[in-house]
Amino acid sequence: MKLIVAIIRPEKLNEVLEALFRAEVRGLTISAAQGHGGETEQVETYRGTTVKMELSPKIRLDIGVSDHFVEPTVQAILSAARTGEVGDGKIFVLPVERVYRIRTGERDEAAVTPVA
Amino acid sequence: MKLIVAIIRPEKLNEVLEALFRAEVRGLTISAAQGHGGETEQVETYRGTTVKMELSPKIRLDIGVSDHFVEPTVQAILSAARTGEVGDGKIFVLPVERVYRIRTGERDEAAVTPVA
Amino acid sequence: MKLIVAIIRPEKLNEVLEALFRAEVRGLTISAAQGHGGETEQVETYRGTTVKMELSPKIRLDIGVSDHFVEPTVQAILSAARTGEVGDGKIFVLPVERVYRIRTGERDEAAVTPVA
Amino acid sequence: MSEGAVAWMLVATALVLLMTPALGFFYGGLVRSKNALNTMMMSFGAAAVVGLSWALIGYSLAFSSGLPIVGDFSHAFLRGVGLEPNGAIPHVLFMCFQGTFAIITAALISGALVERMRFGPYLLFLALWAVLIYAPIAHWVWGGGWLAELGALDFAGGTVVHINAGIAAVVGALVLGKRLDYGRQAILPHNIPLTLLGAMLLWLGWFGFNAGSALAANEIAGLAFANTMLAPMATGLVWMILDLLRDGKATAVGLATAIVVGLVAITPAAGFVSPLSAIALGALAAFPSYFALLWRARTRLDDSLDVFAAHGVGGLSGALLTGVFAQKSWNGVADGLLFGNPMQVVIQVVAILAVIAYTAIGTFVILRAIGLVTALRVSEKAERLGLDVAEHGEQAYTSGEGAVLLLPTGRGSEAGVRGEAALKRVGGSA
Amino acid sequence: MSEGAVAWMLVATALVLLMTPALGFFYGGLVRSKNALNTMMMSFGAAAVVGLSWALIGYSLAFSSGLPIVGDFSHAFLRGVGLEPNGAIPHVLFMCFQGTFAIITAALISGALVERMRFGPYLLFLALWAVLIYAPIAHWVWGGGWLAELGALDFAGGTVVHINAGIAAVVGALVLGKRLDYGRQAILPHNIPLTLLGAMLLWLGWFGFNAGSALAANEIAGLAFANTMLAPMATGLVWMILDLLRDGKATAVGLATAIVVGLVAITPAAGFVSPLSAIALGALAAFPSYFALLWRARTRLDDSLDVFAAHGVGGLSGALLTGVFAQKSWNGVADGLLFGNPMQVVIQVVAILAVIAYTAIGTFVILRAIGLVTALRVSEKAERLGLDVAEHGEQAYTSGEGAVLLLPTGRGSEAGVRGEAALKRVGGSA
Amino acid sequence: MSEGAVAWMLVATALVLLMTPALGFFYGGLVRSKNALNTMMMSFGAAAVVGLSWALIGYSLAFSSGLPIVGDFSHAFLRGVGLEPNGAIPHVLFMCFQGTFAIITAALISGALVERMRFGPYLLFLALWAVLIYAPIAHWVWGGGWLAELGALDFAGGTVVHINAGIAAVVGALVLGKRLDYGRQAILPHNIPLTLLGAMLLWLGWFGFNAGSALAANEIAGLAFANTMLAPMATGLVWMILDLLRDGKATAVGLATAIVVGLVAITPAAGFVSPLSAIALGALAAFPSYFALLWRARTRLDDSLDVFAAHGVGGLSGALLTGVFAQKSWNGVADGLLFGNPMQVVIQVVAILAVIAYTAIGTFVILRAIGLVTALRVSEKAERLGLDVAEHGEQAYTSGEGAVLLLPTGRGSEAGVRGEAALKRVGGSA
Ligand SMILES: Nc1ncnc2c1ncn2[C@@H]1O[C@H](COP(=O)(O)OP(=O)(O)O)[C@@H](O)[C@H]1O
Ligand SMILES: Nc1ncnc2c1ncn2[C@@H]1O[C@H](COP(=O)(O)OP(=O)(O)O)[C@@H](O)[C@H]1O
Ligand SMILES: Nc1ncnc2c1ncn2[C@@H]1O[C@H](COP(=O)(O)OP(=O)(O)O)[C@@H](O)[C@H]1O
Repeated sequence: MKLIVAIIRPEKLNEVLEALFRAEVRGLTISAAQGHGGETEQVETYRGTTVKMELSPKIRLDIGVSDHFVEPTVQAILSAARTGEVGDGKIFVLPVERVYRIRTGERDEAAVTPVA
Repeated sequence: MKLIVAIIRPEKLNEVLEALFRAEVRGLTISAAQGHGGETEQVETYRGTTVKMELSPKIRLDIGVSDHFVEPTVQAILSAARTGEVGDGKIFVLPVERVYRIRTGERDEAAVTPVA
Repeated sequence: MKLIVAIIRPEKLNEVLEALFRAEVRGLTISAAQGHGGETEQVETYRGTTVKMELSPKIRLDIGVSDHFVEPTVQAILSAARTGEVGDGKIFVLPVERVYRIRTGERDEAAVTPVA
Repeated sequence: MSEGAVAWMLVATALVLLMTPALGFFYGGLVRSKNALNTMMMSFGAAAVVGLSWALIGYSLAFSSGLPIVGDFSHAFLRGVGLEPNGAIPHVLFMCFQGTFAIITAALISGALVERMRFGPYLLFLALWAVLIYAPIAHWVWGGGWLAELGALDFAGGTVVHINAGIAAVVGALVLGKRLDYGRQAILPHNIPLTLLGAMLLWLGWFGFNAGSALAANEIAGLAFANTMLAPMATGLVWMILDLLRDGKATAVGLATAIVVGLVAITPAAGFVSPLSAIALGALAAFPSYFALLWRARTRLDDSLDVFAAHGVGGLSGALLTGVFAQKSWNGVADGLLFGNPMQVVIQVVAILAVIAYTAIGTFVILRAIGLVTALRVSEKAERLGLDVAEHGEQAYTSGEGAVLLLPTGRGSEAGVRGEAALKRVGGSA
Repeated sequence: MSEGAVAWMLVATALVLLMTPALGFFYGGLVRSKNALNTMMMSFGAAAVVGLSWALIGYSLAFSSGLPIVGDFSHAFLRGVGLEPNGAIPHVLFMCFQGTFAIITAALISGALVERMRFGPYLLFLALWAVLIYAPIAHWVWGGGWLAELGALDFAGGTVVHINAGIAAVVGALVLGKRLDYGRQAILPHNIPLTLLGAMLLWLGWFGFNAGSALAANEIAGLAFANTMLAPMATGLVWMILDLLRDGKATAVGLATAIVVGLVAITPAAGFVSPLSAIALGALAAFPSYFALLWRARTRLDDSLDVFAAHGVGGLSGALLTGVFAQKSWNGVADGLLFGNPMQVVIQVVAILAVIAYTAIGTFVILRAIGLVTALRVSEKAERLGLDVAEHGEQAYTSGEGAVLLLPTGRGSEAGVRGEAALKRVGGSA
Repeated sequence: MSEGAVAWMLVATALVLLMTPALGFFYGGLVRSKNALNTMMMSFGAAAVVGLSWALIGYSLAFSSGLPIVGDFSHAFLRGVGLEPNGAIPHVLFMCFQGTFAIITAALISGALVERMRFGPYLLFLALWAVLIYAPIAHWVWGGGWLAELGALDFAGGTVVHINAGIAAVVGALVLGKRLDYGRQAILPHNIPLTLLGAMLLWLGWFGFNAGSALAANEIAGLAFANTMLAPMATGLVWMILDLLRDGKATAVGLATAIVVGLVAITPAAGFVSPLSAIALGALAAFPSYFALLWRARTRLDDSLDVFAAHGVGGLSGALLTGVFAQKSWNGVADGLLFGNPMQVVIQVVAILAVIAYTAIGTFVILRAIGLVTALRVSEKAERLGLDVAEHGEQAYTSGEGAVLLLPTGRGSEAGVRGEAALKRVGGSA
């Protein structure tokens, strides 16, 4: 079992979801985030105050998958989230020791296999 | 040391916190998230545009615990967060190599033992 | 490769970013979070309803680093995020199996080395 | 007809109409964000249905001569409501001005019904309530009915509007039952600036409400204006002091509430008391409502946004204190207790009791009757999900993440793609 | 000069001016948050540039005698616009009142241009449009021009304001082209309470718009007021029913839209029809706009906030129905089809076609001309980033996280520190 | 008494009162969200305390005859303020109209005190300031005092309101000291739409402020209205151009600020200059305030929301330019420099200096005096936490997550449960 954590551009979310669903990945959790990397920083001005925004909006995806699903999931994200410009984001693959489905208490493989 | 990542329904947060506190788990971090799984998708309409909302609001909990606390923590979440309907969420248990308490610089066990 | 997850006070974010940039850490992702620990809880009143707020606002940082960067990163956060008062937060160091840079598809070390 | 009066009453009517959506913001800020739109729609929707039921029938029942207890149908469907003067203004404008009162009164009730009532039955309830409950009571007091005969003083609607709505709210809360989460979870206001916005606009509108009730641009309008300005200031100050005494913190929701309470209390008195009395009245009115609010939250009565404590109790304080502070030397109409006429208090009590009794029973009957035909409450699932999505298919605030276009044929086929993927779905991750 | 008229027209003018920023909120709530400020600025900015171009030239072209098709420059730069009466009010106030109409009409167009037009060219476009398109049309109908001669009825701007803006919006959307995401992603309103706020204030302002168009505080103002109150209620109710029939959910954006559509439709009719006709007119006007909205969303025409469906179609319905419901016994001016004068409908059609033709061609020419000099659209990158940051260097909602002070010399040297760090950057994590 | 005047002044008074909560939104949007409610409360609270202190004492000090430098107590506690005419309107309405000016002036100062001042001492400060500083100055200029004698022109409050508040703000900022984060972190506006909302409503209210200062519904009201409409448009346009020249981006906060600056600048001139002059005056007034804003942000003066640059400098520009552009042929009162009366500028300078001196010293003394009795600033901890929670026990925006009900006895015992758990707490995770 792995947890795939991906940081992507917000405007790519729909395409990434699309690609994941095509890859049969049907469970995931996302959250709003802000990232810093090589992106050019925006300068904003509020009255006399000029500021540089060091963080750009990103979306974080957390996807728990069984081992043989790691590769297709990563590939789906890599291809759907890419624009080729600096700032496309990263994917991290983390080891997971256990997974539970809260509804049933099922563990591991069973916990991430869709019900229907 | 483990990091327990749980995705739950927002309306269950209070009960889960309650259960965790009963289980002596007194440190945790939560954040807002949105999840996709087997839930029925809401259809919304904005003027001529009809959309299907593929994501439902969820809460993510991150709880760092020492090893013998994993089981009670998982059990507390499993029982408090369950409704039995699709969409109750998942729990992931991740291995952690080190933990620090920022205030003191203490490491590992010491870092997650409450001060009193 | 490690993923460093740090929970800090929101008002310390700027200092932490500063310290990280000094430590040559130039890629990271943050998100808004709320934490519970030993902090004193705020009491708020809305008309007849009095509530205790069990969660205080925090910022979560996720930083993927190559192994020899773990120590300087942790030290940078520890020193910049500390106030010495309860509630300064925690740092978790998680193992990572793989990292990808979405823009190029590069893996692992290459994925977290800044481009120029 | 007087041009000055017309000028003022055009404005006053617009201002009172503004109060109803303003109330939507006041209430909307106090609920959870998942019910924000529904709560606002309860006010915006009220404008539509009550406005129409008033124009078509309610106005006639309230303001045609008829009987002491109710008007007749002589003005139904706006018959005979034309450009001819009614007092100093065109009849049609008078009808509109009165209509705005019906609308806001009905909308006030929604504060006790939020976060759980179905929207369709709610609209039906309001349309009926405005005709069957509000119109007769308006007739009693302002339409030449029996309370007018009796000499009850109600300048702009302490009994007709506020006590009436406050009692109907209690009945509504009881008939509907409490929210699932009430008393079990903290239900916090999601956006207090919206509530402050509502309070600000309510105050603005209230100048139309009270000073407009002079139906002319004259001294009495000026007096009512001054009282409408000063009373809520006094209520606000006392409320902040009570808050500070209680736990050292003057709350914003508290001040917004206090302003409304002060406005409610001065409503029946606005053209009848001196400005100094208005300050006293506003200050006094803070106490009963303040403690009613604290008390209510400990009961099982889920009058969700405290319509009773603010409008019912505030209206009661105001109606009684009108009987105390009224001063013939200012209003040319009647003196109150303090100025040697204790009977006025008795008359006020009669008016109050009559309104309470009629609206309590009537509201109960209407709600139960609708409840026989269709469910009043949303399902538990909808309540949990929030009424914005469940009843209106919208969210107040969206970021658009994870929203997939449906339907728009001829442009891409995302919908199709997803359908396909769903069919092919055989294993994987969930 | 009449004091009552002055009193009312002061208020009415302020209320109509309020409509433009109110429109900014209405529109601003409907776009994505990354374009919220830009959308609001399109209205606030319109007030500045159109207000000035109107005062300096537009007013003269519209309201000096001149030719049947356009006025002359006799009032340019406010020459001869002083304190002397113009009708019942000071000339300078009349100029202001008319100016607020020019402003809101121009601002309405922005709804078709949002989320992609450069701000500078937009302001230039509005300034020119107000002078070259709006002013002549206003002259035709209200400035003693040929449509006035012909007997076209347009009480407060069905043709001059709404059809005009609706058609210009379509042209604008076509010239600009659709948004990158249009039809490919769901573009959802980011803050519907803002839209409701806008709708509420638009309604308030519209009383100034319609009842103010009586230019006096008299019966006709009262009639226009009543109609402006009742028509949108009827539209709102019908719209909610249509929504409920479609998918069981009455939407808040729908009701807000319906109120605007009802107001648009009653605009040309406000002082010409009876209140009961206003209710009928409002109810009828819901249908074409409702279905136009549904239909538009399936086309490739990115009239982003449906200016055409709401104002164009609503204005059409209103202008035609004015020809149907007009009633001399109420307005003293002319009867419509229902009251024995079918010719009125024909005249209305002529007026509508003339306005459509002129504004369509004129708007196209102006936009293309500006497009020759400078780009009308922002870059793709700016469109993706959002126009708030790209065009205004601001975000509507910020938490301040990750913002580093620049420039403020003499106070710390964070900027310096970062610069240094950047230079030293040699390896590490990115 | 004139009905038309009463009609207009009822509205004008309501509109000016609206400006104070509107200011709360303007300011509230500019602070960080953790201080949003406190900032709004500074305006809402001002309405309560200043309104009362004005009615009870301030009005008498300002508008009873008394001495050239201050009135007497003959109208204290509203004695002799009744329904009799004062000019064209009831005396009590005149008192209210003037009261709204006192309120907004005091509230303006809060912009320099936000995010760090304790709420109780703030309210006390305002109550004293309104009576001791505002009332005498109002007496000098409008109450028949020495500046009126001297012939100083201040139509609606350039000196009395804006310079006065601007200088008091600087003093307040200096006495309080700067915010902990000032100059060290970027402090960004949390919600610019709220600021735009405030700007819109301030503009609306300002029509009451300026055109209401004619105290009648006549030509001068019309003139003041037109100038109040045109001047801020010119300021806004110039400001956007300056913004574009600076870094290519016209900001929304900038336009909102510009509108206020233009309104401030036209305030003293509104009924004294021609509309064309108003446009020129508005355009000119943009420059000093624009650069004052840029300059201030680089200093150590934490006039947090730039009350000085907007109101102080804007008021100065306006008061001086009134002496330049005043035109007897329009106002029937006095000519300015451009029309052959250079002395008017000198008189204006005297008025300006007198106001600056008195308010600077007086404000300093009041604040220091209060500071002797109790702390003016919140603790560092409270400042970090945000004043909403620290001073008001509320948050502007809540989701309700992690909130646990306390107290409501008789309903579940969550509080109890938690208490228990706390006692049992022996090890585990933290
Ligand atoms: N080391 C890292 N740890 C966590 N997140 C990172 C890291 N580096 C980059 N990111 C995230 O990825 C985003 C893009 O990274 P960046 O290095 O700028 O682009 P690219 O991957 O295209 O070179 C950042 O905004 C940030 O959210
Ligand atoms: N593989 C996954 N990785 C991450 N989060 C998941 C995954 N599967 C489900 N979730 C989260 O759990 C929520 C409920 O999951 P779902 O599969 O629909 O319900 P259930 O667990 O009851 O079968 C989802 O909305 C999502 O937030
Ligand atoms: N076991 C834990 N797992 C995850 N987050 C934690 C844990 N303990 C504390 N935190 C986070 O750290 C914050 C501060 O923790 P706390 O224990 O109160 O302070 P300190 O670390 O100074 O003793 C909490 O608000 C929470 O966000």
